[in-house]
Amino acid sequence: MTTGVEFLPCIVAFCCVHSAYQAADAAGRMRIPYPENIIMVHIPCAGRVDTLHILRAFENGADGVVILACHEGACHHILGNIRAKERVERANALLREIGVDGRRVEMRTCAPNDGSRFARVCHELEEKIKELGPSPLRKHA
Amino acid sequence: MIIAERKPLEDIKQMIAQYKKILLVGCGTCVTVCWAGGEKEVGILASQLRLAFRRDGGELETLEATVERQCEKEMVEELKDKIQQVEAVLSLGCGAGVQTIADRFEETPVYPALNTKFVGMPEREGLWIENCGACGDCFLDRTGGICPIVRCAKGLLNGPCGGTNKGKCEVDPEKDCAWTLIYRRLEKQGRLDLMRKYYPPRNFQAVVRPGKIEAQRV
Amino acid sequence: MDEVKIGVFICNCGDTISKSVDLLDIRARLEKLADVALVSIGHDLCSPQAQQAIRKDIIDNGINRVVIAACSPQLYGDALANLVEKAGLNRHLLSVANIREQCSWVHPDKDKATKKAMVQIRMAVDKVRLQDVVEQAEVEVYKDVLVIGGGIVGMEVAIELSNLNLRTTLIEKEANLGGRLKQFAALYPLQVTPEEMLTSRLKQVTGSENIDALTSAGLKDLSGEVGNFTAKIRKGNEEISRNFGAIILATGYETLFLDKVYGFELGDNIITQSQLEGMLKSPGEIKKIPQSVGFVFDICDEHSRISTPSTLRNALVIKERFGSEVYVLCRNLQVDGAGLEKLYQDVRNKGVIFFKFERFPKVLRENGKINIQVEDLSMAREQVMLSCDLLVVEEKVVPHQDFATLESMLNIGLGPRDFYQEDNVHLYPTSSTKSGIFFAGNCHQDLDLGRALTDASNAASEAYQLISSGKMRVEVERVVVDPDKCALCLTCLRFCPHDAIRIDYEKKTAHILDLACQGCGICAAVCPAKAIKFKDWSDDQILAELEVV
Amino acid sequence: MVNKSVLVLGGGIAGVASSLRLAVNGFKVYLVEREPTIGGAALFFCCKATEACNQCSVCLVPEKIAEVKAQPQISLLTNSQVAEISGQVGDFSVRLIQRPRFVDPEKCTACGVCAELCPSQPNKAIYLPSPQALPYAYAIDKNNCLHFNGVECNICSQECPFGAIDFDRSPEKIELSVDAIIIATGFDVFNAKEKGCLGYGRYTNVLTGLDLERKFSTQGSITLPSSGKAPQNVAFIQCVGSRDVHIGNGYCSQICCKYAMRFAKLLQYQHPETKITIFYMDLQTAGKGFGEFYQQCKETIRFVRGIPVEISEISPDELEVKYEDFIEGKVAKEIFDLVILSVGITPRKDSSNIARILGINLGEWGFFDTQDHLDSTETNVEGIFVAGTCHGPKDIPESIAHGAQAASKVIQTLAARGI
Repeated sequence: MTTGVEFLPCIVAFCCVHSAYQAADAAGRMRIPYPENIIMVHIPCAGRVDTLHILRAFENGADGVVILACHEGACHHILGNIRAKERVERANALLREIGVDGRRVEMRTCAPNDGSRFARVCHELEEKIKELGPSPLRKHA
Repeated sequence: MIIAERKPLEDIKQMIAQYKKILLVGCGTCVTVCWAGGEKEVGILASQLRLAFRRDGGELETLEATVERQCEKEMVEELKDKIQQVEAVLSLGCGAGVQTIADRFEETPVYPALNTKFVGMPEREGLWIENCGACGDCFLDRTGGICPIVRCAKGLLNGPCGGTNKGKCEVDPEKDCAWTLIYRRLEKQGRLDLMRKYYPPRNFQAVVRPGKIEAQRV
Repeated sequence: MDEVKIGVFICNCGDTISKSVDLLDIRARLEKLADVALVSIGHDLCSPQAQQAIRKDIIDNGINRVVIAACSPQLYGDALANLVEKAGLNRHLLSVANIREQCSWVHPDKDKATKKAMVQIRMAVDKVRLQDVVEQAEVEVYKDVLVIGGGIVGMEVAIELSNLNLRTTLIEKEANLGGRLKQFAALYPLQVTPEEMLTSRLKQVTGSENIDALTSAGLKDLSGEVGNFTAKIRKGNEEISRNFGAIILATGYETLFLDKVYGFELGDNIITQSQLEGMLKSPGEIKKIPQSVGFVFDICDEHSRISTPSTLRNALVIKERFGSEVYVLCRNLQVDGAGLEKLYQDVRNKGVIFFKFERFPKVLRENGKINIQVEDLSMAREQVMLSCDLLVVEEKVVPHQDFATLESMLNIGLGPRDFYQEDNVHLYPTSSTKSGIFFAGNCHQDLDLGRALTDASNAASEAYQLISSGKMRVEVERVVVDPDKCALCLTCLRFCPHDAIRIDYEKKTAHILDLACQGCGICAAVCPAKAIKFKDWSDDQILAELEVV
Repeated sequence: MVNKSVLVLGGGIAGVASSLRLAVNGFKVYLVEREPTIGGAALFFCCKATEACNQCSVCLVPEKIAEVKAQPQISLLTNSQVAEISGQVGDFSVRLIQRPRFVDPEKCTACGVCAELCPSQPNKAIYLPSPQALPYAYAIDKNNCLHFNGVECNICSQECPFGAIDFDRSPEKIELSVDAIIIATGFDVFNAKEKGCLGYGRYTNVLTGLDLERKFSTQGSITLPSSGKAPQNVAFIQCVGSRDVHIGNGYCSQICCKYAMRFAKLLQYQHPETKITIFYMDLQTAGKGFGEFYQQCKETIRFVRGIPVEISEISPDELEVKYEDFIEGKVAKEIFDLVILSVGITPRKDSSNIARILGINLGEWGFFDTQDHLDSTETNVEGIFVAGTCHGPKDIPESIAHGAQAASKVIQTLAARGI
């Protein structure tokens, strides 16, 4: 980048305790580094995340939001991850209405024992948000 | 139940563009049930508006409240304190709710955030279907409890029209033909003779607006 | 409410965390936060001495909310909750920030790691500040089990439960117990005959005081929840009402011949596996001993565990009993069951000839014979014409017709191919989506006999584990509905994956069943009136956590 | 609380399932594991999910292990082996030998300081057996450790912040008295070198399914061992060591078709352009939801009936696979850059030893035999049960189910005898 100050995106990750939270632990135990600017909010199931939570994360200054859920077909509550996906889609639509790139919200999956995938997903998310640049929804200084 | 749906954000934004601080009011009855104007939707819309203003370089302050029934004067009374703090009100109630707030707080502009669509019922979670036209002269006794006035695309009282195609409507093949449904229902009840009867057209112009009903004293 | 006093206890894990996280800086910043009454850094919080000290600190300082910043709660979460409880606080008034696995171990840059650890601990502080108390209680439950279906699996379930000293009501819609086992001609690769197996099981069922077997009976209605179901059972004209702690479904499967799909119709010399089994069972029905018999399966991508064993079994019976020529035609032999490969080899050694096809063979009827034209892949794609007196075809394995009724009565879901849906296929293979209802055998997936018996044993012991003590521990009102806000919209009811929500029409509110609730929070997320509060993950808490962004 | 105790021999997923079922019902369980961590073979397997879960069930292992940790009724005896057993149901005497770990799992917090400082090369002598290990503590590999190989090295024991390391430990004898015994000693993976014609161990780019598990679980992806590039044309060869009476394994291993297809899908998920061929005898596609998965696999994976007879290396990146093409009726040759041998399950090499100590029978192929074919867990010795793959091939969910079944039978047997 030419701007001098490197953009450090702030990403809120809602992490299901049945998968992503444990995967993050696994990544830790394997000492696989990943970006530290990913704020992990842990939740009992991806289905607990409300569209409102996603919007509020942006209000508070997040550049991107991700729900890290169990793989399709592996949810402990059968459809929690599918519900989360629906809400991500709604949040996408609400952001697009505002004129913001819907790609700032997404859902990704990982298994509880897959630390390397967790770290990889975090890197990919950071890269993506870096590409999109700072959120236009951040509070004005 | 009254089914409503949120207006496009652009419309809402334009209505409240000149304000810095508004109150969003939800209603705890019909529009909560149809996911359009309960406390949850108030929160989401408030958040989305704040973000939208910020996106455009401005800032919007919001207050939120949800009353039990917006169409009751007494119930909107509790908004008094909050309304004094804001420049305008955005109602997430049906049209009746908007008007009740507007009547009670005449000095404050009240805007509708919803479009009130129809009287209907849930088919499954998140899907509502219109099944009553509130026409004022119920016809359901003759049709096995299926209203042809709203559920037939042509509103026929003497159906089906001849365009029925395998039980689907010729106007919208996605929809069931109301008169096929009526036939099946009456057949089950052994009342097909009702289908033979001719019903003269209804004069909707004779309906007095606004409607008014006064119940007998209890 | 009393003044909130939060104590933050940070673990240095033997001075290793401070290598990558500036704990002193964090302590200084935490001490400035509202409601934080105490911040302490320990060498290793998992040691008994340190835990003693924490307990003392909590009591001495009047701490009423605890944050522990240490390793993953997966490791010591329970121990820490116990610690908090021993200090006289509710175990839910604790929040753990994972600054080891999820911070110091993965972020080598000290400044950045310190920043992240601070964020993590602040989130925990903000969360615990708003945490409500959740009490635990013990609830009495019925120790009786209802087993629906009196086939071999249902009997096995009842016998095992009886051995475990639980009383069982076994209901079977037919007049006799035994189900499909009654039709089998042999049970290869098992050495036992179906008659022996059936007799031994019947003896155990009838000989047990713990088992009440009701034949010609069916379930009429079910209400209640885990631990306390009330079932109305219809037997003849009688109606019996009984209470159960758990229910096990062992309703088995049906088979169906799909002529449209298979492209030919049944007849005198084209019969199904079950018809063949009937014939082998009552030899009088066989008018003429077939000189040659063909078996065909894999007709419609069934991937069934049932076709291969039944074909091998019946092929062997025919070979042994009549000495006929036997051909078996299929795409793939499903030999992934105990002893099946061996059985296949034995059957082959006995002279049964196998053809594996890529394309479905042509079946032609001619002069009372069935001619099958098949490509023999082992002979370089040569077309072979097989002439048979009898052709035995596979049937499709389908759920029972009455599945749908039971499903709606019990309010449990159907999964792929309309079999019952398990809660989480690999996690709880015998549990339904609804707490206290279990599946055994072929009603939820197709299993060979050995697997079905293992499944039966498992379902029985799951039920035993759940209710045998006569009590269940439960978290009381972990998820609550505010009756003032509830609009009775039924949204939660429709979304709950575990059927744990009822409408209380007297109180005009939705009501969460504590025993059945599994704590996913989906209801709290979907409630349009925001009437549902999940005390461990409330909206306020999640939004407060998001404030740190 | 029940005043009964059970010895579970083997801390793999089946043994863990047995232990949990017993412990929850109030039994005292001694879970004996030869390795320094419980979890068994599947602990080192990888998740095979793409976007969807493909139900390999590997993630159940850490989940179940976490339950063991929370269960005070289970005593873990790792690094331990059975030396002698006597007695009968209701009163077995067991003598175990516990090899020293040299790290006290009660004190170790797995902070990792020791491994950071350990000077052993190339592999650290002090290591965490697995990220999900239980006990969650480091262990010392005596063969690698300088201290045990004539060097004055005490770095780890000096630097451990918790004083958890003690080199002066010697093997301990443990005497137990138990009411029943469950054997869940698991399996060995077929040694692919026994099929010399397939070139395993000779050709760098011939790997086994087990190698794939290891690589994916540590690296998250796979590259060609020869060049480090992503594989482009991969062959899976099924039934290596299974359904083969000539080598004494006349049974289907039951897991290989499934793992091969899952790996194939995973490879294509990571690199959609990868070409994959699976050579098979019969595809084992039964199991809930697996038929549907196979249908999806057919869209992008080539299935060829027939097991190749020979592989030769043309160059490190080119393996020529010779197979009988049934469709064309001739011998065909094709070049792949990576060949995966889908090795199956075999009985453990020490199973005859265990059978001798316990006095139980071995079945035809060397797995532990059960007494009555109606009950797949009871051995010929009353009070001794088998669980999991030591009884015959099983996948993870089936091993769990079988483990729980064995536990249930223990409870029933002891109840029936009034013990």
